[in-house]
Amino acid sequence: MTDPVALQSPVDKEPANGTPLLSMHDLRITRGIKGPPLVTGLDLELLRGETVALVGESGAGKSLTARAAIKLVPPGLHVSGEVRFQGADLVSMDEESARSLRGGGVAMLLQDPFTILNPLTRTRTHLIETLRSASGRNLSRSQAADEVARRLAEVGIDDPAVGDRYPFELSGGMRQRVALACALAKDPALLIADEPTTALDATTQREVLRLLRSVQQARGMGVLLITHDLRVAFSISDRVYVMYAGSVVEQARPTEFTDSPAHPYTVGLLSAEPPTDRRRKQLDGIPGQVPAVETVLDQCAFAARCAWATPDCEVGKPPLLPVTDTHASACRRQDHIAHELRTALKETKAADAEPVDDDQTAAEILRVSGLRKSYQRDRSSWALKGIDFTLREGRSLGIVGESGSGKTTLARCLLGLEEPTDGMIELLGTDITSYRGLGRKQLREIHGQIQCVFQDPYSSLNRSHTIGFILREALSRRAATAGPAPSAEELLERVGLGAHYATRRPVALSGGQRQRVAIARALAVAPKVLLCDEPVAALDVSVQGQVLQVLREVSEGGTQLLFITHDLAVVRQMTDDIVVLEQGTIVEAGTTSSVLDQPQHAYTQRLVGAVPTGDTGWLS
Amino acid sequence: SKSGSKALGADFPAAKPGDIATLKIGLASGQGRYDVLLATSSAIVVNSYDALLAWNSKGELVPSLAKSWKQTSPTTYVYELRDGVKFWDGTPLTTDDVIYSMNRNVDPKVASPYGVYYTAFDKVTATGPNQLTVQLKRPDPYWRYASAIATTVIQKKFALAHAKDLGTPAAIPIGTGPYLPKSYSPATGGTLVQNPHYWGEKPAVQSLEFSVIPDPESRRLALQSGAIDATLDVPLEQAKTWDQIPNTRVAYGSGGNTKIFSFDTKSAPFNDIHLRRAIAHAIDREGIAKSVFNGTAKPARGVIPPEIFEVFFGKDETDKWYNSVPVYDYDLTKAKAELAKSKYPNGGLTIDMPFQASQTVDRDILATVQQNLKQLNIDLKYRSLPDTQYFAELYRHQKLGMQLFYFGATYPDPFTYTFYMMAKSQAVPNAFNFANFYSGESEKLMRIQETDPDLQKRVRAGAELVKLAADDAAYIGINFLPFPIALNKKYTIDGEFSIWSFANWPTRVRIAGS
Amino acid sequence: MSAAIGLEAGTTTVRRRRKLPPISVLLAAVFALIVVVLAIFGPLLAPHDPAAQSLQTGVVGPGGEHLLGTDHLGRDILSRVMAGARDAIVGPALIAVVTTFFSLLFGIISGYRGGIIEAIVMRVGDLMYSVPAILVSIVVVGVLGGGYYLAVGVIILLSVPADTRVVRAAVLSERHLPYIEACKTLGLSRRRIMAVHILPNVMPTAMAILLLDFVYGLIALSSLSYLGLGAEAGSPEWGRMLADNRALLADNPNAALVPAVLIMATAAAVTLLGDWAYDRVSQEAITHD
Amino acid sequence: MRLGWYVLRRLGVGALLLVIASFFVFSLLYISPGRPEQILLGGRPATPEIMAAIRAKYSLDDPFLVQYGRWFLEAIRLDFGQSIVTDQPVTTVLAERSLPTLALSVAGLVLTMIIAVPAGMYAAAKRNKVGDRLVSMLTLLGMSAPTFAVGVLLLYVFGVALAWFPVFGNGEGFGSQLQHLVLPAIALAVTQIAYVTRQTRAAALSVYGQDYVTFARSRGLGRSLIWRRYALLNSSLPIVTASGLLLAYTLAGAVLVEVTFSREGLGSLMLQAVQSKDIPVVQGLVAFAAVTVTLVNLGVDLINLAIDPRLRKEVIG
Ligand SMILES: Nc1ncnc2c1ncn2[C@@H]1O[C@H](COP(=O)(O)OP(=O)(O)OP(=O)(O)O)[C@@H](O)[C@H]1O
Ligand SMILES: Nc1ncnc2c1ncn2[C@@H]1O[C@H](COP(=O)(O)OP(=O)(O)OP(=O)(O)O)[C@@H](O)[C@H]1O
Ligand SMILES: [Mg+2]
Ligand SMILES: [Mg+2]
Repeated sequence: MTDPVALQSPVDKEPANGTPLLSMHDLRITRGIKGPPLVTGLDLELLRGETVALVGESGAGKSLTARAAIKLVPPGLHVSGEVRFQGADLVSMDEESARSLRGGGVAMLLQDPFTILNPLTRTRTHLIETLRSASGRNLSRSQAADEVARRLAEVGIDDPAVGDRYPFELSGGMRQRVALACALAKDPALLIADEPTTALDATTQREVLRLLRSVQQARGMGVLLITHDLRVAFSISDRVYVMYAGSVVEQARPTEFTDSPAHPYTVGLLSAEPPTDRRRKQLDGIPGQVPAVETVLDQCAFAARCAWATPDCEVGKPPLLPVTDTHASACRRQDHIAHELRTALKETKAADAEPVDDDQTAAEILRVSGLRKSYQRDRSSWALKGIDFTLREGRSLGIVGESGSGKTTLARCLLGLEEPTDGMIELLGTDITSYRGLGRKQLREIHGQIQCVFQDPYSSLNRSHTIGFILREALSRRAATAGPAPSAEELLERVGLGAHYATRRPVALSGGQRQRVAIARALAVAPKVLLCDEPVAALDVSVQGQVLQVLREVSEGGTQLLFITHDLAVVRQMTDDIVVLEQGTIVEAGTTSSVLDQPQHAYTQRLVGAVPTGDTGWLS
Repeated sequence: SKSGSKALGADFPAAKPGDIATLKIGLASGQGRYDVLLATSSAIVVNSYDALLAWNSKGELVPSLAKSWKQTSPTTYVYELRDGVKFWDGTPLTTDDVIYSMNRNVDPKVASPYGVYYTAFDKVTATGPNQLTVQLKRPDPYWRYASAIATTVIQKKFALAHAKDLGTPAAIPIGTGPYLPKSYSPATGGTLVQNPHYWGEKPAVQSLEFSVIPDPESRRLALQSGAIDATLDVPLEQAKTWDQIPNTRVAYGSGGNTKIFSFDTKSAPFNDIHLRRAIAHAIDREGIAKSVFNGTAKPARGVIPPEIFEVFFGKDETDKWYNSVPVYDYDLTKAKAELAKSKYPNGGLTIDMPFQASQTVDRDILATVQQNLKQLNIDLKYRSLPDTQYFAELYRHQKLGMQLFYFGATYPDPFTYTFYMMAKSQAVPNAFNFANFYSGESEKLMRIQETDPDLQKRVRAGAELVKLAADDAAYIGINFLPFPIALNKKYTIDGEFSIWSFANWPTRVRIAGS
Repeated sequence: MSAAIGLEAGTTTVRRRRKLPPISVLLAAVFALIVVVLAIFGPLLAPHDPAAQSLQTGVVGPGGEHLLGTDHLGRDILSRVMAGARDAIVGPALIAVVTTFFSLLFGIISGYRGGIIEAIVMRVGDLMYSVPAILVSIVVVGVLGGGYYLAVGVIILLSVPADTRVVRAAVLSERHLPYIEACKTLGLSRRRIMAVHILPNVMPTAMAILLLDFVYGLIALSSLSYLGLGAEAGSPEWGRMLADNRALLADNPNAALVPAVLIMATAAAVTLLGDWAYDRVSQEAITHD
Repeated sequence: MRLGWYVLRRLGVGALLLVIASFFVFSLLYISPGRPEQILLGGRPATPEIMAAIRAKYSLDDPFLVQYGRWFLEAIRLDFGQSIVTDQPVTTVLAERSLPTLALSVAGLVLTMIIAVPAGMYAAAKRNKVGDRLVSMLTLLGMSAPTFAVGVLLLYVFGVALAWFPVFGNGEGFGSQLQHLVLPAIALAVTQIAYVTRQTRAAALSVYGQDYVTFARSRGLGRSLIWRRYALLNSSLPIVTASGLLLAYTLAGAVLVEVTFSREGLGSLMLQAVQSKDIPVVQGLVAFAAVTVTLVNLGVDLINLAIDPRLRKEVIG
């Protein structure tokens, strides 16, 4: 059911006949009919050919809202309010009509390319089954083959052999393309893309987003893009909705957000994003945590974390009030604080780049030379192909690279969790290439000198023990030479958590808090080197800043950071020096600012170019 | 008898003339080889073969293939074969066949358990066209029974031709009996049809269908549903339930089996006669007969059922003898008095006793005795052992202690009991004198029994031995068990029914008159 | 069936959190408690001596002095099933505890340390994985004639490899989690990591194994008893009672049916409790929205 | 090519299992108290000469390893010797007895599959609703009911009280055999159904929560296509594995069922042979069980290979 109207020029976005493609009014989603709400009173409108982004932190209710637009809300959840697609009410629609609407009317693309395709059937089968159910007739073999090739070509896959592959034989980016082809197979009028690039590399992300935009423009299709990345949203969409705790707090065109932000939360988000181009003096996100939706039904959900909040904000839920005809905000005080918001945003932007001195003479802490690692017994492939670098006293080193470039492997070799195949690692003059060869006493010393923080906050703490137990256990490993041991409570204070957290278990902590506990655990033995493997990659931006700030303080306190990340903005904030890893080799090294500002190697240039900038030019 | 709720001895209604197409018979187990000498039970094979002699219901020897026999010297027996006997295939029975069949009993290649009856056998020769003379190595007054138990005749020619697989379904020995197998499986039964050349009276039942139903409850259900017509494997401990099968008559013929406790008289603690007697007094034999055996059994006095003696004595004399056998009535005062005289005046004894797992009835007997002995402060612990293991331990003849077993006579003569249970020669591994009961006196009686040419003297010696053992409380007979049969009420059995005439019971099945 | 198989069954994606256990679980708990009380105090609580006979009366139906009637020796059925709880429960409990203990031991060591120990455990497991325990028990117990505790031993022996695999799988999913690597970087000893860090986290699995093994043991042992290979003849163990009293179904069906129902109810109650507990414990562990 | 190696390797493991199992059982029989000749004598009196003759006839006096070695060499040539109790060749006995057991297990498996898979799928679809609760409750009961108890109950209700079905034996002729098969097959299947239903439900639930199912639905694919190609296909690995285990375990269940219904099959044979120390038959049965287990597992793995391309890649490359 190709809609000829949708093929019109995408420029004309006014509702031609008054009905928007998708409209939601007072959408509420609750757990069970009477259960706690997850989405409350949400209004949203999407016109033909328009790209609208839905932005918000994890748990804000973005995915549920998207699912409501295609009537695929998970079982056990209850939807009420109004959801209309091309005027037809989805909430009251029966399953059979909804099914006929899906694919042709609305289609959806999910976040994780690794689970989105049926693992047991070939790529081609996915496409054919969708095409068949679209046309309602049987395609002949040759017709099908042609059609598959054409559809794959549309998403930039020119190799027809891909059709014969199984999903597990394709890379993440390829899978997302195949999925896109499937989603487009019935030529939908509206495509919902739920974080289609979150699981992908920055470079792949840019390609997929480009593809999405070109397809959207070619077909004049409506797109509802869900993302937690404001810059991605700004660079691709016509309008952006910002969600917080189950409802929309601000809605505007991208430029309006940066020029005249009208909600403190948006300002908080924008300023929490670490900049790529300069190092900021103070890193901080939004203080506090996202509240549970049911606790803020009758107040401004953001009030508790808002610097501008007054007691009035806790009386009644503020509606979305127009600022201009394209801009609306759910802040009651927007008129009063508009100016302050603007200056606050400007301030963070203008914050001084902190000068970094380039001292390459300080004492060597850690030296890695010729490090090679293969996981295969027959050495058929190498995860690390010869790494050399030096970490000096008082400096922190960043290690960047795409997924699979060997960052984690390097970290694990340094920690003795993997045995290097070849090469040498020297920590404070001790050869630690092979931990196995070390004596008991030496091992104990080494363990007191190098510690780590991992990516996943949810499994880096043992769920069976209290925070206090975990920290005290770590403290028990502290060497006598490391100076007087702090208490567990003191450690907690050092990472910005209250002493009362000692009695809690990890379950009761948010991701950011857990990461801080993990840092505290590492600090318990007062290590010389703290190795961080993507410590904030799993955290929301509003929380990232807090954790990064703690780490920065750590590095200023005499511990050298070895900071692994794929996020160039973060590495800029945290490190003095940087090495760039590509498939197990260092392709570029130098001070962070010089490498990021004047990348020499093509790979580095590609990495730098792939960082979302927040303007439309980024995708062209 | 006192408990006498149920009279022993089976009376069937009168027969009506007419043929029975098939009689379906249930068995508790398969019988293995189709060869009398090697089969693990004889329920099926007995219908296919004849021995030289047979028994009547009372247990008297009667002619079978031999129309007459006589003993011409202490070691010589002469048999006259019946005329005109034919094998299934129509070929006549010859003395050669009989000689061959007899010799099989002592052929180590056959390894027949029946060889035990042939220990005195020396040789057999044809002394006339229809006459055979058996020569023994030494006088054996019990040889005559061997001619009824072990001397079944098969066709020599066929047997020689199938030396390798004789007895398997592929090579069933040819015999002279009333029925021959049409199909046969060693484990699951078979179908037998009439032998057209049978020398005896033509039976009413045309064919016999045997099926193996190991589980007694299934067997009962099979009877009830008419899936089988008859079975001899009636579990006596469930007789009450079986008696209630509406379409079936369960009859209890006279048996020959005795449930017996033995005490190892030669080692502690049971070398103490007062302890043995105390235990004997504490066992409620009537209760067991009534409850465990549902009144189908009779409380025992001694170990040999009086019927055995009736073959040799008159009824009066038998009764007299029987009443003189020492008995330990169920009497706790007496038991305690005996115990007081023993080395365990206050009890405090633990008796550990194995029993044969397949004898489920033992479990109930022991449960009862356990309760009985509790009153003497004696703790009876019992545990079941799989049959193999049970026999292995029992026949090792060590640490015999107290045992519960049943003893069935292989032939109707007191000797079959007294010899195996009371001879000194049997107080060894793989033999049955579990009480190690023997003394100068008993051995003297045993000698008479074994060798005295005078039948009456021998039997009397046996009778004396029974009294001796009872007085000594070495063996305590618990109950005399009947020989049961469950038969669909449509049918009846012509004549008396007892364990001795069991061999040919299917030939005597008739349609029941109303 | 081996205990190991039922495990995957408990997995579901999202679960609702419940404050109070559902009524079925409460009932199951009450019932299990009753069985445990009977197993400990059964003979004391029984209205009659379970071994006391009344040879003169024999079988009587339910009612009057004997609530569930008597068996063919006039023994009180109610008292026997109460006293039989111990025989019925001890073996399964032993199986559950010992199997779980060894599976934990081997599972954690092999899963965490890998190497030769793991290789041995895995190869033995491969070999024994699909060997039906009941069948082997029939052969072994039947041949050796050792009875109840031999059967218990055989079942333990055959359940350990399968359960070890389950524990090992749970350990493997923990082994590479960052918190374990953090322990290693802190230089904690292997023994400490296994005992203090891995053990508590495989407890939900251990709990599931424990209860499943109990149920499995209950069914397997009563099956063996039914075949005459398990509990001692004449013992009031439930499987044995059912076999022994089959013939009484016409006169006093309780004698056979009550033990059968008790076996089923106990197995069902424990399974229910196990499912619920496993859900609860593993859900607590993964709660992070 | 690699598949051939894979199969060979698996068969090799099976052969190893067979050798170990047969050796184990042989030793067990050897050390266990009680001797076959006593079974043959059946408690009848015997003389030492007779015992010696029987032992000689069955070579029971040879050293243990010689006995095992002889058995093993002959077993390789598929000659499992003769039953001590019946003198029949073991292969003949097994062949005769395996048919009823095969019929039983196939009937049980068919019942299981046609009931359990739809029931499990249904329960998953009706997750947490009344239908699911009901299925789960029945499943719980089924898993808790020992096969023998179910057998006894069926026997009395449908065999005795209602007299709809015969109460014992195998029956003769197709119709009668089928009639005789009904109750035993149900008794055998009850536990299996419960078990497979549970597995299916769990598998289907986890599949149903997967992104690819959501994605398929979002493309408007038909309900039946999603059930078949997505839910069923992706759940089939655990279901196939579970069914395989059931087949491998059939013999264990068959013992109970065949004893209860007095059927002549491998199960009842097993019990009899074990109790009568019929060494060749026990050995033959153990070999049979090991071969079945190996073949069933191999079959399951091959089916899984056919279903799952990832496994295929791992194994065949
Ligand atoms: N099936 C479900 N049952 C119950 N609660 C759910 C379900 N799915 C989501 N939720 C809850 O609803 C809330 C919003 O979820 P949603 O997936 O819409 O968030 P999101 O904004 O997409 O977050 P993310 O960025 O992490 O994807 C969360 O708190 C989540 O725990
Ligand atoms: N345990 C392992 N066994 C085999 N190969 C591995 C193992 N761990 C990593 N590899 C391979 O080594 C290479 C480097 O992986 P590594 O995890 O070090 O990359 P990374 O840079 O940390 O990637 P990411 O950003 O995705 O975390 C990859 O090709 C990966 O597939
Ligand atoms: Mg989401
Ligand atoms: Mg990594």
